[in-house]
Amino acid sequence: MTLACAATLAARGFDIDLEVGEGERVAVLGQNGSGKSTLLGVLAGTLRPDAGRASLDGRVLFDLGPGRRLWLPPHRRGIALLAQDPLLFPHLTVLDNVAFAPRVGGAPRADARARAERWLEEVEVLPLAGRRPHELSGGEAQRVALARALAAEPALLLLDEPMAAVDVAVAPMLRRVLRRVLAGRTTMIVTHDLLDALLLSDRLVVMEEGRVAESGPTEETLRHPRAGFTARLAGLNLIRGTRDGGGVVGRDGVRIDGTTGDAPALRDGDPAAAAFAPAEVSIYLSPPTGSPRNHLPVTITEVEPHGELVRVRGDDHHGHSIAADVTPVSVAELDLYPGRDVTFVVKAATVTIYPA
Amino acid sequence: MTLACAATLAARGFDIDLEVGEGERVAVLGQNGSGKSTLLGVLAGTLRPDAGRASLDGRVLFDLGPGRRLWLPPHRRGIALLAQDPLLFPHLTVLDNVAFAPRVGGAPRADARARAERWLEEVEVLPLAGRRPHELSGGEAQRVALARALAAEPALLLLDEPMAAVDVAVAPMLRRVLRRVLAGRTTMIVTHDLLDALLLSDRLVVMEEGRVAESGPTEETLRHPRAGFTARLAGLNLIRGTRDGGGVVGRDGVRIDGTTGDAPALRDGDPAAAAFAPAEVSIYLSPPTGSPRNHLPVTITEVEPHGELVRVRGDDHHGHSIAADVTPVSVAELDLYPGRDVTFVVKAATVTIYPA
Amino acid sequence: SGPAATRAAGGTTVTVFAAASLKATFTRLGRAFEASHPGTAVVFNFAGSQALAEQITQGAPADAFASANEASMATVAGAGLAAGRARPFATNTLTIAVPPDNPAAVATFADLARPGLKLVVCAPAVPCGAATLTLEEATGVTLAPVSEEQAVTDVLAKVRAGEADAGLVYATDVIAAGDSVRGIAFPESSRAVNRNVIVALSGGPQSGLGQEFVDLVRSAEGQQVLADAGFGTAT
Amino acid sequence: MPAAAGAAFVVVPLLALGLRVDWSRFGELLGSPSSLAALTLSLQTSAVATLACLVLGVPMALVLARRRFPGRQVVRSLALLPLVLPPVVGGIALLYTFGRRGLLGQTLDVLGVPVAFTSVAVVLAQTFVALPFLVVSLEGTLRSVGQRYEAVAATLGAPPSTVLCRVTLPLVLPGLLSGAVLSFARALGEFGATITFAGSLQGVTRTLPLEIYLRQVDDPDAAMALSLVLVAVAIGITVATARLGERAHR
Amino acid sequence: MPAAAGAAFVVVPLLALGLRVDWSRFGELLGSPSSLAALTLSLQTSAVATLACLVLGVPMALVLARRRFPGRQVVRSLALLPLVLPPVVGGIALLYTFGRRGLLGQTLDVLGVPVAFTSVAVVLAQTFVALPFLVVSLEGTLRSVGQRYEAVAATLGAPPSTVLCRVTLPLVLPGLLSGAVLSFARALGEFGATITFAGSLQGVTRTLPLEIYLRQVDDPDAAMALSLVLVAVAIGITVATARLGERAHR
Ligand SMILES: Nc1ncnc2c1ncn2[C@@H]1O[C@H](COP(=O)(O)OP(=O)(O)OP(=O)(O)O)[C@@H](O)[C@H]1O
Ligand SMILES: Nc1ncnc2c1ncn2[C@@H]1O[C@H](COP(=O)(O)OP(=O)(O)OP(=O)(O)O)[C@@H](O)[C@H]1O
Ligand SMILES: [Mg+2]
Ligand SMILES: [Mg+2]
Repeated sequence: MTLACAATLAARGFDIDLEVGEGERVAVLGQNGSGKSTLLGVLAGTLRPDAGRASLDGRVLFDLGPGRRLWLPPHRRGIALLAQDPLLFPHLTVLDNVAFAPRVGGAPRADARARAERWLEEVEVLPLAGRRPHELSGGEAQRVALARALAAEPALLLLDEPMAAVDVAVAPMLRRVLRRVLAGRTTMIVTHDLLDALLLSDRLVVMEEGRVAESGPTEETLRHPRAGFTARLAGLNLIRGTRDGGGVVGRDGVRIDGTTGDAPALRDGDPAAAAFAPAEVSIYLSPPTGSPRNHLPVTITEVEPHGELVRVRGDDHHGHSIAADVTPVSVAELDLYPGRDVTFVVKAATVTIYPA
Repeated sequence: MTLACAATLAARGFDIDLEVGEGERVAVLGQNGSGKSTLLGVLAGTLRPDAGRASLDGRVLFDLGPGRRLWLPPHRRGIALLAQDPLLFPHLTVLDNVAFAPRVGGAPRADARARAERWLEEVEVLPLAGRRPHELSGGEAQRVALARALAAEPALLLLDEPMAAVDVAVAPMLRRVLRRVLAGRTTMIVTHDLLDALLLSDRLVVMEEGRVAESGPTEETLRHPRAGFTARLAGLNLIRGTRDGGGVVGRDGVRIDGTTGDAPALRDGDPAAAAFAPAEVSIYLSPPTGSPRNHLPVTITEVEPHGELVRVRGDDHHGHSIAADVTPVSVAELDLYPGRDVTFVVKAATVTIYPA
Repeated sequence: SGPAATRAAGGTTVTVFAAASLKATFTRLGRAFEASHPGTAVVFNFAGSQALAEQITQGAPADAFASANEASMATVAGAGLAAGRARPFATNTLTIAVPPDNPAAVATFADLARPGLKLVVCAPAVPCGAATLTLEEATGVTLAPVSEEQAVTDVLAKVRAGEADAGLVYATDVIAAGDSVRGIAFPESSRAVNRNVIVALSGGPQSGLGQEFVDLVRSAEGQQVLADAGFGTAT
Repeated sequence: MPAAAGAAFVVVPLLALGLRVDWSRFGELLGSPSSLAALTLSLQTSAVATLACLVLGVPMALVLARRRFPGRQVVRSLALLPLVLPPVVGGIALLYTFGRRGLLGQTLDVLGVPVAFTSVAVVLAQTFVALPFLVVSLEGTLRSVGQRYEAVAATLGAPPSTVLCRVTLPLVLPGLLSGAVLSFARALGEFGATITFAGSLQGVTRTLPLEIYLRQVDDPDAAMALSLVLVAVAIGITVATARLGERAHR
Repeated sequence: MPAAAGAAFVVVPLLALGLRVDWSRFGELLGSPSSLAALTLSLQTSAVATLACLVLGVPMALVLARRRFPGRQVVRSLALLPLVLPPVVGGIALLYTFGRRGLLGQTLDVLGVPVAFTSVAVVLAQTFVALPFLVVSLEGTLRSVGQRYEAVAATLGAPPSTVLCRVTLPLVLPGLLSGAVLSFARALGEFGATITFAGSLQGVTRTLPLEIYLRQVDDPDAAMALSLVLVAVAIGITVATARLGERAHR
């Protein structure tokens, strides 16, 4: 694998063991204070663990313990960290902030600036290039900081809540940018947003009280969350396949229509996946005729309470288990029980299709 | 009214004119750099406009212009500001940070601490009371800062993105706290989240390039957004009435079932409203029998493209205009046109019910 | 047990402003004065003569002033603050100071003009420098010092450190410096004699006692103390 | 490397000094009444002068760092002047001001407050030369700490005086302490202005540096030994204050 | 109010000084060859000394502010010592170090680098007394600026030397400038150590303060006038630097 890290930091109750594969993009989820920023700090080298060992692409980042005191300084790690606080250099203009890493990397001044301009353009703040950081709004600063981290083109990119301060209108654009630039690049992104996790990561790491509570392929983990924290958020329905017209066709022939929303443009035949929340699924005893595009005949396998609602699981005979959250009244009225054949109906407008 | 403010600040292209009523809670929305933080700074007195006049509860906050130079210093305004950056006092413990305002207000030490503990309890970080700010995670710091602002019990409370750094699991709790403490208190809250706006505000102010692009009652504005920015986010369906069992009964008898989700508990008869996105609405030519609880017979009044989808508006004969976003294929298949009678179907699981 | 303590006890105090070079001798004379005037304390202010003169003209409460040169005394007299005429009470002549091992083997005044010899003298503006200049003119020996110091102490410090091969200072200074430097007397020194003068001050709070102190300095007892320290007798 | 060179540049001369001192006579020298009187006086006057520097200097630093007014640069450089002024000239300037015939001296004299040639004069001279140290180092710290926390405190209802006591001063405590130490050190080492303005009266105005100066004439060894006492006192105080400062801040 | 009192405490004595100067003789005094030589020498040596302070002091401040090592407090207070040491004693210490018979002087002499009685000695004396000013004020600024930006720069691939040049130093520029100004001012006003260590020869080692001191003996008016020249030079330089500093930062 590319990145392996085991580290403990007693003062923060932090103790993790983690492996990330070549070009894998990892989303880190977890409650406030669960150790997400600590993990990133340890990897970037801004925080020194009590003991542990990490390596990236075969290079040892640190190896600390009884008798071992190896510590690669941050600048030799090839790891860029976009922290929660943008921390733009106050003495440099926005442009020079972004040009910092290219300059340090040895690019001539004009070259570095040109590259910085490209990155500023990407995050749509090029008009602010001449400003000083104290003249930026919170969200603008965060976007410049993102451009600065991206301009470093690191072997491993660490992003700590890159979208937190960004407005709703800008978020889709940034997500698109990140998706493009992170493709095939080993990345670790801390986020509180499931959609980000889904769109921007291959693997999910869920932290709880300084430990990795759950880790696995993003879709899989969001579909069948085990850790309490993930379960509270996720349980998504996901169908993988290839893009076809307005939807996704699964390898087994099942077809789900949806909208691409924020995700980058897809062409027919591109690998794609469709995601929809259980709450979006309606249950009919017989297929109704109406606007919803997706009718999935299933056999109910499970009926369980889920908060205010009831989660009904159905098997679509292609090997997909799909969840629907409905009100208890519906369950009673329709007389839903395991074994009954019903139709799950999902509006295309509520299905997100994204590149897989 | 309670708060009136007109101000210009040329350096930031800022020029607004605003009035807020007694006890009104205002949500401020807008793109990055649209002037939201500037507005809050001007009101709090940390930023001095070039010209303008503002008053709160009859007291003049500032009156600047040719020949007028009145400027009430921040500490005499009774306005607390929770900025985007938590800025906890680094030399004080978490507890003393929160006790700061009560102490300054003249409360004895023990008293102030007791009050601080209550507020820390409210935002669920009481166990961190003895820590120094540099020992907190990003989200923890933000919550402490919120407690500190609340402890000031100001005449006007300004909150700049109080939930941005807070994790998904904590957000509902904070929303509940805010809803309770903001009730009847003149407040201005900057947010990027529609749900926050809906739950925490009576009025919406949408800013664009330093100006108020749109302002009005929150629901109304979210339902019929005029400003481009709001329109891109909102267009929500909203039905007001009173709480009844699992739903809301409109004054005109219409009934919508839904879930209360994050919102505080409601009892039957409490004023309430139901909100659901147009994308959640399915269209059937005749009422189907299935799990969805809400069937609304409507006459189509409008069919218009809306991004990838088509927005279909229907009139429910009670005077409500309800929007549904469906795929173009559905419009063609079902042959939808203005004047046609159809049934709008909405799953209760996708309807948010909140106190009105 | 110092003068300050005595003053605090409510006795009379006589304040004497004296050149720093007189510290050792005047301190002894002060004790003698206190012995003969029970209930009276002598307080000294030792500093450079010119600084003292400046302080006195600015209204310092002094009863007597002993200057290491006549020029500074002229400042005080010119301001009309002297009670009577200033009287010489001791003289100083220059001597050659060399490090104890005398590395440059200096023996005579003429040796000081040897090229390559590191000589330090006082600047012409200060009394010992003025005397040096007088000697040069009188003997026709032209000195090329590497430094013209502001005070005798500065010259001594450099000789003591071995930094300079020789310096021109007062004989009293060489005696006070003990073993750390060696003095080489030379006959030409009598061509430039510096006079120390003393006067009681009219503006002082104890002007009368000041005069008595002046008298003590000029008495046989006082002259003996000064002679012990290497001062010449004033005539 | 250059850091070590810098440290060596300061330490080696002190070492050279230490090597020349006749340590066997050290106790006797220190114990002499005149040395003790000078040391006591030095510590007392320097402490009072440091206090005076705090009282006068903290407001000056606050005004220079926080207020914008025309001629601020000139005022700031005026505040720095005692640094450049040769201390002797500074002493003369003080004499012209607070001396019996000085600008203010006459008034003070009439009020029955004679200043020159008293311990008060020593304190004045020391304050005069030490004040810029406090002002400069505190102003720098105030600037780099910035005003954001002060703004937050104000929006929480704290009036300026409360902001000052509860936020600004605690935040700049390290700068304040190091400024105070610098001032104290400068006051402790002060010589030229004191001898000119306050004179050199044992027990009243003869501080340790003056005692050292006088001893140098008749007993250079004693002068060196006393210098080392001064050095030791200074080290002790700076180390103690630094400890205090570290403890105050995390 | 106390700020004004503080300012007055510094300004009034200067005013008193100004009032006593015979302005009609001012031009003549300034124009005299000895005055001009002293002024030129002072400016040159102070400039070189300031440079030396930067070269030695910046690394010292960095080490003190950024590294944690045992005995750091002691090293820091050693670095402060030239502040407390009466300058004359400092001069003697230098003499014992760089003098002909000093610890290092013998080596230097053998190498053919005579130090004593040359302008180099003046620079050494000035550097010795001015160094702590730079170290103290820069260390304070480094501490309050913190290390967060340095950490960011490192994660962007900048090696320590680059971080230093492109991030740390630009960030502390105000502190660096004010430290340099303090050092320059102190070097310009330096008297005791210079006279003791370097001697006083016109054009070679007699700086303006030495000239002032000498003049005071035979021509006090001239001394006062020259003091004011020193004051004017110092004001000019501090104001200019402050302007520069303000422009550099926003
Ligand atoms: N210097 C410190 N900085 C940050 N956290 C610290 C520090 N010292 C102790 N902690 C504690 O370490 C734990 C992990 O903090 P960390 O910043 O990694 O959390 P996080 O998962 O990033 O949380 P958030 O979502 O709030 O940013 C928290 O409980 C925090 O209180
Ligand atoms: N000192 C400054 N601080 C903040 N913004 C500034 C400043 N100077 C100029 N500006 C500009 O003023 C405009 C308004 O900024 P403001 O901080 O009010 O935006 P905002 O709506 O709060 O944005 P965000 O959602 O990113 O926080 C922006 O275009 C910003 O670039
Ligand atoms: Mg974090
Ligand atoms: Mg903002």
